[in-house]
Amino acid sequence: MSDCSKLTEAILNGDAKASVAITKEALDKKTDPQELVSKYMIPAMDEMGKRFETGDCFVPELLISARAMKASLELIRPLLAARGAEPVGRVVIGTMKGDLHDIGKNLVASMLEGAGFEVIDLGVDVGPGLFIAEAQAKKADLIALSALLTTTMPHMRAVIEELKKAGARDRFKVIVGGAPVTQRYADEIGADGYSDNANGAVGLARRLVTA
Amino acid sequence: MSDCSKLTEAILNGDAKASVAITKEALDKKTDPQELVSKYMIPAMDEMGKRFETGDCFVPELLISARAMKASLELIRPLLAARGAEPVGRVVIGTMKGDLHDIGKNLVASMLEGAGFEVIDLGVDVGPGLFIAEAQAKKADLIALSALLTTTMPHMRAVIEELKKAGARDRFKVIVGGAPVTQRYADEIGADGYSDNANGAVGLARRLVTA
Amino acid sequence: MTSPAGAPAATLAITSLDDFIFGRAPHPVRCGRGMEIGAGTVIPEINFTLPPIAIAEDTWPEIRRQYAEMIEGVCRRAMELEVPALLVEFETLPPMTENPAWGAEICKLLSNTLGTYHAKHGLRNALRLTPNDTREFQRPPLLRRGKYWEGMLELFARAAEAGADLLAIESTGGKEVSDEALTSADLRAVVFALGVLGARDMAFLWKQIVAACRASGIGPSGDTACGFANTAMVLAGQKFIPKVFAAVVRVAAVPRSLVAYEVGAVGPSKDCAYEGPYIKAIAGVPISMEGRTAACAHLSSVGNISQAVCDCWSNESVQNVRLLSTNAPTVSLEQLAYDCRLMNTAARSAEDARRLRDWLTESDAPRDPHAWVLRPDVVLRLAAEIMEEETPYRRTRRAALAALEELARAHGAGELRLPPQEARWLDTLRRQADTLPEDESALLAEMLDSPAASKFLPAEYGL
Amino acid sequence: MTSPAGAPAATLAITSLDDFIFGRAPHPVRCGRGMEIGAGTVIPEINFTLPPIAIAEDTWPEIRRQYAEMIEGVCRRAMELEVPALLVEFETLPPMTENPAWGAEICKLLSNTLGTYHAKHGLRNALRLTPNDTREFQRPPLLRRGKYWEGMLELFARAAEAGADLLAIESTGGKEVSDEALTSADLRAVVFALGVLGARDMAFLWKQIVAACRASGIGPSGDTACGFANTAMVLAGQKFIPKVFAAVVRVAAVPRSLVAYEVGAVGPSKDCAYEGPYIKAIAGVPISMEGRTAACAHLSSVGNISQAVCDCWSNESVQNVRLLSTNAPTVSLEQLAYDCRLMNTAARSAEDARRLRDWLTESDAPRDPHAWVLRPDVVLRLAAEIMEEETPYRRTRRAALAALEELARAHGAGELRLPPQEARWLDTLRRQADTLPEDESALLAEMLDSPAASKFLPAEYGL
Ligand SMILES: [Zn+2]
Ligand SMILES: [Zn+2]
Ligand SMILES: [Zn+2]
Repeated sequence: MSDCSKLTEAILNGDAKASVAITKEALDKKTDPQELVSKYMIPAMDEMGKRFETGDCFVPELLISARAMKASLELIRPLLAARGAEPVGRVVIGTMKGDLHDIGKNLVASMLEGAGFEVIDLGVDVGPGLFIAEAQAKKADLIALSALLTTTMPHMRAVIEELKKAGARDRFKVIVGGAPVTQRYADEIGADGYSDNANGAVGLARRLVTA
Repeated sequence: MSDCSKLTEAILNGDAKASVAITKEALDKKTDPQELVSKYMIPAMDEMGKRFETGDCFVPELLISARAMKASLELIRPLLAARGAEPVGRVVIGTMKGDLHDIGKNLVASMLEGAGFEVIDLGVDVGPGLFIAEAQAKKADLIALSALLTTTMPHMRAVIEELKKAGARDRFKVIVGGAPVTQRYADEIGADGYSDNANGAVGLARRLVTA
Repeated sequence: MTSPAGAPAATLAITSLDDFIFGRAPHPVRCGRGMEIGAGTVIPEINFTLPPIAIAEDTWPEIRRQYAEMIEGVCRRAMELEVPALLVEFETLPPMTENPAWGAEICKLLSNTLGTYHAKHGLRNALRLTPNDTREFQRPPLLRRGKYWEGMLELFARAAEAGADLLAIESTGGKEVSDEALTSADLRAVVFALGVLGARDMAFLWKQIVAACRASGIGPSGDTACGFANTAMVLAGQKFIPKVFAAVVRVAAVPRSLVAYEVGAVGPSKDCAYEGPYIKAIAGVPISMEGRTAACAHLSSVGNISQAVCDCWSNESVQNVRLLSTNAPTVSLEQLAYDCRLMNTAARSAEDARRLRDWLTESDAPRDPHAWVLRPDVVLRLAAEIMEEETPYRRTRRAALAALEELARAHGAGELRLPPQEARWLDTLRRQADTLPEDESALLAEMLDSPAASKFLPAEYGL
Repeated sequence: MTSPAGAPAATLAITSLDDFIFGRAPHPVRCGRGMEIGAGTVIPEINFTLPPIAIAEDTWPEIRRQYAEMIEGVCRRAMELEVPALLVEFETLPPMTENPAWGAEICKLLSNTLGTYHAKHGLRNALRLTPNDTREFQRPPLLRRGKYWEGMLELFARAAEAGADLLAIESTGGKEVSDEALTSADLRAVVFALGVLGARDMAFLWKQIVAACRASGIGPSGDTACGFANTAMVLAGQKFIPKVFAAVVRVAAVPRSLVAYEVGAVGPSKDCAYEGPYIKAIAGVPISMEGRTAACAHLSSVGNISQAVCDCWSNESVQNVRLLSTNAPTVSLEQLAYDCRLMNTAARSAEDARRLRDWLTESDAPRDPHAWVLRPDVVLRLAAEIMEEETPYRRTRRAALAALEELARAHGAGELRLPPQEARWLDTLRRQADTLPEDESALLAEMLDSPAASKFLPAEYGL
């Protein structure tokens, strides 16, 4: 099993080729796929998250690590699925109706994928109906809403209100973010969580799906 | 009656001695006291208000004119009262509980007096209960609330709410002012009017008592 | 500040550091009611916007009330503070570009108040209308057709009638490729987005804007790399991407922004175009800049240096929220007015203007790579290098290479302080830049064969 | 700027215009964590406050959260912007002085964060605590007894334990007479309120503050004529009273403010003490000033000149409201930080510091009488005149006369522009001032026999 520690290293270095090779080899040796994920891959992404927090690395480095992790996960997921295992969580994400900004949303989506979430990205300018329909169709755990304009923030409240009307409010956790959004606004509209940065959003999503 | 136009001039010049002398003389000649007020005194204060608006005079000049007017009014009021005539209106005024500022409030009070209102000044740091009790006791038409601190603004809402509880909301017009107060805040708490300056407050009070 | 090394190319409108100062541009712009920009006086430019509110039929009266309150407060204070002139920017909100009648209505409202203040109080002023580039509402964007494009065209055409004196835009062609390139620090894709896609869209879009302005007698003012280099700057400010990368993106954005002026824009550039000093040096047009006064809109690492050679000085944008004193737009106006007073007082002597410029420069430059590339001497040097090339792509590539070299030099010489995690990116980026082909078509072919190809429609760029 | 005419009196701490610059005071103040004020570097001073919220048990957690958010945002940005040091002022809200435990709790919260940022990130800083002068809650005020006075005393005593490094106040003794005198432009009553009542209360109050500070090892910093001269300035800004009157009140407020330093205050003066330059010239203590950066708290006609000789540069106060970028306190901090950068860059050469000072001065002075009396050369001249007198009353009277003469001279010489409705007040005020008795007891007797006598309690002034 000592070879598997190289998997951690490959992900830290963002070396997708090495990550995939080591994963293949480990699976060939019948290593438990769940163990690969929880013991070697998630800790690698946690370490990258820490480096990012302290300013020792940047998002581009986070992203290539996440891509390496994702490449390995593509080998592992079918095995987990065959066992009936689920991803860490499933997230429907998008930018609010009327809002053209997607950098923040894309960042959160990538980092959630890197953390083992299945991400359904609805893009920009998404109306409340589509968020809810997709969340129901894909059996999502979380709905993640992004707004970069103060004028589109009110649509966040609309999503939560529509969920209530549909009697589906407690089937999904709703998290919100974006430059003009604040914790207070999140509380006011009854969202389940708020983060002011992409890395924080991943921690938030994890806490909410395990809560 | 041409002598009475000197009354207007005396008030414009803030010459209380002259104003009183002319008033006495006119009353001795049995001039109608109501006519003295409406034809010569109020127009003088209106002219001063206009000069103030255009920046051609300042509050100190307004105040000495108001004092001249008041001195004449003191001769006239008993005559009007004997006839059963009422003042233009009766105002209870004060600064909100917790608020130490009274310059703005004093200014409004003086200018209301100059415009012929009877003013009951409750001073600073006044709680909602006192505003309502005094307004009821003195049969006021208007309650004028002043706040200079954002932290004491919420007491304005309290006055209106207490009035409602006491079933007396429609017996008084409530007007609000002070640096942090806005038209929107006035609308929000259901006040009858707002002005951002003392001169405007007089016009507002007039409109409300004649409405 | 020493003079730039080497002789600047003859193509620059400003070749001497002595002539590169605030308030004065080689080609001043007359506009609006008695206003001249770049003729020796720095002019405040104010931009304000709504607090959170839905834009709809039923909120429209409140929206009108808000704009009326903002323009009245700003004009009154501008008059009281005796500003030399006032430039007001009305940046529409997206629904006002999609529905041009709404945008035109607010524009007219603002223009009427400005007209009154000029007639009654002699306040010189002009109104700049900035419609949104709504084309990026759909991905991949349609840049030359479709409802968004038509809404924009209509608002351009109605601008003059609605009382605008200047037309501007924050255009976005190429942003669909740049966005992801920025978060990945993919310099290759950024250069492609700016130098190949962005530059082509600018040429197309600005020919239309210039035609619309000429038809109606108003001024085609300017554009910005906001969607590209400001996005990078903000991401770097949040420590998401390296600051040195954002600084290189800034310089690489110059050739794209320049296209607007090559096809007829006359300035002032948009306030948020921090590449403005390059534009002024190359094209000679007056520029609008923002810095510490725009902290209400975004924090900045170039709060002082951005002012060094500005012709208009702006707050970027502020919402109509209430502060202890009064509404935030009036507060912003006051801050801009006092800053302009100081600059214009110093500018009574050209030598003093240069002194103030140099203090503004020195106060920021050693601390931050983005500030470093805005140093007036660096600007003249890099602008000259950029203009040695002929095409937007080759200029963009050259800009990236020259910026990287300058940053490495300044860091090596101890003039620019960089923490180690920043410094190591200079090498990473240099390796990326060195592989950029000299030939544009080679990069295009490569990109069309990459995953980025799914993000844009070549035909929308005439490709 | 030319040198002041006539030799300044020997009693001034600063006698030469050359030595009268920002960032440097004859008697610097060391305080807090590694901070020195007036030793050559201008330091940003930030003050923030709550948005509208009731202060009560049930809102207390939210209030704590707000202050924690504000201090964290401010410290982080101060660190990122590499400020030379950071002075934070915590001005309590009245319920926090009436209930000193509340004031102390917030003070401690702020101090803890400041301590952390110093220990972890090396951010030099200090915390100034400014309790309210709640004595004016009742009229006529009890100044030396009663529950308000006791609450203040308790907060003074707890300041050090609560983490304050400096203690300040905006004291109000005499305001009960001054308020009406201001709206009536009654210079006689203003001089009485400042020179007779105010000065006596200052001596009493500041002996207590100095004693409390000495007992606990913190710094007795300063006071302000906020309740007097700023009230006048704001009323004049709203065109309620003549600007020339407010300018005279400013100079007349100097002797009262000076008393604090005569009985042991060491500076920095309070930011809103626009008479600060006089205090610096006379007492040599460092001063805090506010100007265009305080537009969030009130608009101003002295936005630049107020900065000319400051040692700390402040925003006065800003509420914790959200702007497009981030919370308003962080925005204010950023603006202060960049302004200080510019000043400190210029101050690398004393000659350049004087240049910047003079531009700041010239940019405002000719437009406004309040600005005029803040001209460094005028300050030195009038300060010398004031200090020719021995008692606070005689100094106050002299200050009013000297200010009137200077304004009339400057207006007559065409150096100061005044509209006619302002200019005619110079004569009106001069006639008032000329009748001020030389003998304080004559004025006192007169006032005790006037309607003003009902407003104050002589015993509370030791009369
Ligand atoms: Zn922009
Ligand atoms: Zn903008
Ligand atoms: Zn104050």
